[in-house]
Amino acid sequence: MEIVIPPFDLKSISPILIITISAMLILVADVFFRKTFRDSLGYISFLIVVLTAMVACTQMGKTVYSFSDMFVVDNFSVFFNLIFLVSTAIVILLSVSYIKQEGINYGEYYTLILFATMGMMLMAGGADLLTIFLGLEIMSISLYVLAGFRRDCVRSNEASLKYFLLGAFATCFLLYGIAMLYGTTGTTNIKEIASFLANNPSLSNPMIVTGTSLLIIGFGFKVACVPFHKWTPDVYEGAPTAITAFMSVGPKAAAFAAFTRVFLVALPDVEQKWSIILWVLAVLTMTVGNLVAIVQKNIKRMLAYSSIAHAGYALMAIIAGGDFGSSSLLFYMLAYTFMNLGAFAVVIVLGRKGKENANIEDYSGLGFKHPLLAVTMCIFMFSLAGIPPFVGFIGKFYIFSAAIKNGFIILAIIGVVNSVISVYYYLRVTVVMYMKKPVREFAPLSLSPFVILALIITLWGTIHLGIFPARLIDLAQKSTLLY
Amino acid sequence: MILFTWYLILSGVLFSIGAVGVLIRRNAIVIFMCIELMLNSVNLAFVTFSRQLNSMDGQIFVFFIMTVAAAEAAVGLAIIIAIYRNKATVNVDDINLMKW
Amino acid sequence: MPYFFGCSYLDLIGYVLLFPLAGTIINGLLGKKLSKFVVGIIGCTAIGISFILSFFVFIDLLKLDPEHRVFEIDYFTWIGSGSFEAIAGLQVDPLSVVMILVVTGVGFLIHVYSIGYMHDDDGFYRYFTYLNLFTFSMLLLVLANNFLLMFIGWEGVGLCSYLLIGFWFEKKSASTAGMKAFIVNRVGDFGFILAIMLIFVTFKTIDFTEVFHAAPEHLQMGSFVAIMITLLLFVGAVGKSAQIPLYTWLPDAMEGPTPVSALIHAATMVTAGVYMVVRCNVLYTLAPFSLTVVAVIGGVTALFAATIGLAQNDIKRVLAYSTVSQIGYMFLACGVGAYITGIFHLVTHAFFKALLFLGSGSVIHGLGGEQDMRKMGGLKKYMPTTYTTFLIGTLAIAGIPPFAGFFSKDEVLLDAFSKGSLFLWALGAFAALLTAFYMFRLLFMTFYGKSNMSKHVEEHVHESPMSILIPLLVLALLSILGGFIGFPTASAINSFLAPVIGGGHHGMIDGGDLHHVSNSLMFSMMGISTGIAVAGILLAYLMYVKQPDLPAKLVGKFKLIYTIIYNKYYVDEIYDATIVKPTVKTSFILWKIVDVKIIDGFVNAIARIVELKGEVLKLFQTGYVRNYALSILLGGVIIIVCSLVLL
Amino acid sequence: MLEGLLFIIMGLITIVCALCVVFQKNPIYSAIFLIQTMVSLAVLYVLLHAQFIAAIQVMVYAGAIMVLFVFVIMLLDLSKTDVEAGRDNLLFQKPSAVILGFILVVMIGIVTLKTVFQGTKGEYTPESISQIGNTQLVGKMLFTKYVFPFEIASILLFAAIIGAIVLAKKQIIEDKKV
Repeated sequence: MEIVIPPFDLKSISPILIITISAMLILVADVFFRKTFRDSLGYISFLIVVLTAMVACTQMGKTVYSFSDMFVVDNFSVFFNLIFLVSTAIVILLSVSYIKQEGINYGEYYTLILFATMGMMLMAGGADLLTIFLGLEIMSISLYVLAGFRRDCVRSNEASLKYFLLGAFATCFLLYGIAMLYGTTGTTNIKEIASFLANNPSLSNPMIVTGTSLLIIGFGFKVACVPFHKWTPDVYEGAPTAITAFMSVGPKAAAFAAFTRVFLVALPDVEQKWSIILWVLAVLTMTVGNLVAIVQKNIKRMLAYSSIAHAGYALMAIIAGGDFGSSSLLFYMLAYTFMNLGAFAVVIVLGRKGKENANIEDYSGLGFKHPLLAVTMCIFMFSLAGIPPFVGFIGKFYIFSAAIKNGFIILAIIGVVNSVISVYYYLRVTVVMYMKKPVREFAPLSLSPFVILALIITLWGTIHLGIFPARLIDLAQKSTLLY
Repeated sequence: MILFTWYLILSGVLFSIGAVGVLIRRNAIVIFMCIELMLNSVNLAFVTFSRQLNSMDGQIFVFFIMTVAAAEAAVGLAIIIAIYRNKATVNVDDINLMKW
Repeated sequence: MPYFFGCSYLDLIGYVLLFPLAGTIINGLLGKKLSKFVVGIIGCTAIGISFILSFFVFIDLLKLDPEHRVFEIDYFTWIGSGSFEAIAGLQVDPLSVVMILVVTGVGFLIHVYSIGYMHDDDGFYRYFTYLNLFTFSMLLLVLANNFLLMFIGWEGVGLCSYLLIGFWFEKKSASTAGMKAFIVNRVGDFGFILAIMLIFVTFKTIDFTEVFHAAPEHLQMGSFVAIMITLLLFVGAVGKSAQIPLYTWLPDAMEGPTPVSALIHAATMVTAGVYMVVRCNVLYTLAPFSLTVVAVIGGVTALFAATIGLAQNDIKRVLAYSTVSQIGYMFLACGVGAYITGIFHLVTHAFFKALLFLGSGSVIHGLGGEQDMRKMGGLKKYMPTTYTTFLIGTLAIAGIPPFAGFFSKDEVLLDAFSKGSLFLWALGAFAALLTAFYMFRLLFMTFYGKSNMSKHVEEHVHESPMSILIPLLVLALLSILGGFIGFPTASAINSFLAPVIGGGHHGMIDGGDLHHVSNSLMFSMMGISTGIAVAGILLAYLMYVKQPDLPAKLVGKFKLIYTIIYNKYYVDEIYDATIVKPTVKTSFILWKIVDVKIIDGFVNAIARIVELKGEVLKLFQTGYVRNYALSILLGGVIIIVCSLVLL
Repeated sequence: MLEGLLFIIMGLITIVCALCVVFQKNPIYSAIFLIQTMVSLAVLYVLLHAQFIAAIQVMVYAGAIMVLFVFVIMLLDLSKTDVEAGRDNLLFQKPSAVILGFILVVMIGIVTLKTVFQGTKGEYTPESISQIGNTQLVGKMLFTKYVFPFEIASILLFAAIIGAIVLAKKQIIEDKKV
């Protein structure tokens, strides 16, 4: 028997390669040259991510299937890769001083973050359910560990355990769904599933229907949509704040990338006829997220619920479907990356070792003590609430218009109502900052140059992309799966 | 051919047993074992489909699922050990500091 | 100015926006370190230059012939690719120029006034920052060339009003009022944004010129889409312009400093809704049903708010309800298709309402913060200038010729009668009577009669400083003369604004053009409205000036004459018992029950329900991992069952 | 026929063992029953002509992974303390779990029985597999078609090992230095 190993198309996976190899090198550097590299690991990984982003940019504009159709590079995956890399870069900047302050300054931290990023890139570029699954697992396993990275902290342990048990549980459903799709179509390749379904009506086949539902559970868990969302607030609260920031953005985008690819490419008729079920999920997700966020006292939990609500908006983009819908999803994910990471950056700046100061009341009077920081926070809150001229507004407007355009008017109305509700709790943060007397003295801020850079990047994204979104929208429209 | 259907039903039964186990057990390790049980049932489904379709892809998938299961086992057990060190319990009902 | 040679002022329209923004930035960043004097100068200069520029723009626009008085400057492609396009730019046409003149002009006076009024406040620089930002947003709203840009200004105005109303946040009522204003505004914005999306989906563009150009071909007269768009836009207008049922934030908003009330709640922000409806007149004309809704809501609000105004004792609250009522007039005019009349009333209202608010501010300032009218009285001799200007303002709002309010209100009523219906006219006319009554009640209670002030306050009463009085005098002058821009037979504003109405090229509706109305009708209507105003004033005079002290004096001295006089008053009493008392009672009931209990209660109830829902939903988050797994399984099973059943 | 009989026997054993995993109080027994389940599944894999999978099921799954479980249970000394003694404070958990599990079984059963399998058939019939050899075939596929996922899997394991070490390490050397 002759074995012909297919050619390794290294060019198409170059971003993944760079990330993986450098992750390993960082580990090596941490182990063997600890003294030399100890403080510059974060700096190095940041540069690596920037480099990777540059390499990823060069991949724009072509569609290449490689490794016997296991992996694909197209504009869609490149756009998502950029989202992941931006979020990873910002998170690394946020982490540098944070992990020192928390006493968890180990090289493994960066290695795992880079591995998680690599997993996300696999999810976005996976052209086979197997690749998507493996990517999801690499990402999840890294995150389980990162969530529990503060080993001496019970809350961190708890977050890690909850995330792990529920994540593994949800993965089983995902796998069962994949198995059912495999059993009925005879393949796990997305393109082949699509062509099989094009020839055989899938909706009459109960096993495909069930398999798809199971996939919804699996992906729904990762994007934290109701009723699979419950891990989110607990895990977000317990995890180290920098990791919470990471989890709220990157993995969510990755899950949406896989979700979109599977549903728009492999199961197009499902995407259309299932809109009613996704519709209900989206409405539930938005509403529950926003309503519960109102009564939260801890800002990390509040942001967790808000991220659930935002998942609802993004789900709306998938339901809207078509060119418009998927480009609005792309735009929104990037917009959300900037504004949400920015909000978490402020939370990190205000945190202390052993004292996170994460209760909203702790922000009382911030507007007088640290006016610049408070203004920054306000901008992120307004952007998250969808108030112009910030990027969140354009993103929401884009999604809602897509929904209206494709006939989901009621869904759009519910979305708008929800964004009205959401103003209430985002505004509360600003109210507390500007309209309450400080409850106690603020400790000096832990502002390192890295965090400042992160704040500048996120602010730039939030404001600049809000006022001049034209080019990004252009890019997003060129990056949809259905050109 | 009929037999394959029964293999699949067996897999479904195992999956449900595992799921129920996750819901009703309080020992984190046992919950994890129930998850392994669910993974096994998925494997059975894959192998059955693979045989039914005369294709090897399902078996390869099982191979990868086992790899993932091993990875998850390593991390999961490490997490359980970490939490046991801090709280001296593996009862998931006692591990609910964060709620509401 | 050589610098501007060869360059029309129209090209400089961007600077009208730039200066307030620059003022915001300078004051916001450096204000803490600058002295109050400098901060004030910066704030005022920014708006002052804007005003001067606007004025020159206005002159330049007049030089063009009427058909070409639309000028657009595009700055950059905001959103532009494929099917989704918007170019950010500014639009100068008669309508926006009138608006920027009002905004910067009145705004400038209020800025000057604020220097004196806010002088002792710690947040002086914060105040001027917000004030400039507010003006900037309002100008952006007015000058925008597309719906989305307008929406940015719209939100910015809402945001700044929240900051300004909650300015004295140490008072809990102030910060709640600010929050309330913002959230109620958001409810309105919800309609607005949906309308924009619908416009975008229907027309594939959100540019004003293109939308209005395409509208007659795209939309059937009275089609569902047209009605939906216009009604949703109107929801936005209702929120911003404080109409039924979203007006509750405005009276509460009186918690802010008085000049803020003058700026936000008289001259600028609340008029945004009217401006928007007029701007979209092409769309509204295509949806007669929506126009009816606009007219009825406007008319009913005018009357409703006026009735509530009768029962208020807080000087600023009376003015607040009168604002709601007057805005109702503007919508009434728009609703019957007399858009220009709506803008005319907007302009005159800006003058006299700013005057009244600033006057009341002067009173409050003089009395050391007292706002309850029952604790005032007899202030005429202490504050003569304030009194005179206030009197002018009151006469103007009551509609006594030749003050500004007379012309515009008369025209609103005339249009309501000739283009609308008797019912709408009756609403307006009755509201006019009430307006005259409660405004003079306010005047009499404050400036006439004997003093009800406490000793301590009475010792300190003083006339306000010049920085407060000068704006009052200017505004008083405008309130006297402002009406003549719309003088019935030779209406300057009419001919100036006419091209804006009906998209400028179709002329489907003849604006506020009065040619078809006979002169006799016009003059008789003038007579009637004057009569109504006078009646209201007399009634107030009887009740609040003559009645209170006369009986008490006479009863003791002459029994006989007392009886006669008593009998004379008996007429009054009947009058009182049959008309006045029931009205006042109704107004009280309206206020206490409809306003406070029902509408306000409703708004609060929604907030509470939302929070309660959150509290209840929160309980599902038990912290038990097994429970979470259960919800995953439950959700999964439901999804599978549903999908199997549905598909 | 023999195959059917074997399936019934092994299937029943599997189900019983699986139930024991769930309902045994002592975690060590649960673990042992899980091993038993896995071994009987391996028999079923052999019946399905998946010899390689059957082999690694026993070696990797039952042999390695489950030993890890047992090891941890011993390490934490959990068999002595019954963590689940005492009343379940989630009253509705058990009944609703059982009901949902039952619905799930019924649903999967119905779905399986109603489905007509018409998926694209592959080339690997039991006969052709036995010609080449199951293990050899798996090996070939892993290094041709599945070479990319195979490499990925190695990174996955690597990440897991790092993670496990980070979490379970008692004292990190760094701590001493600081």
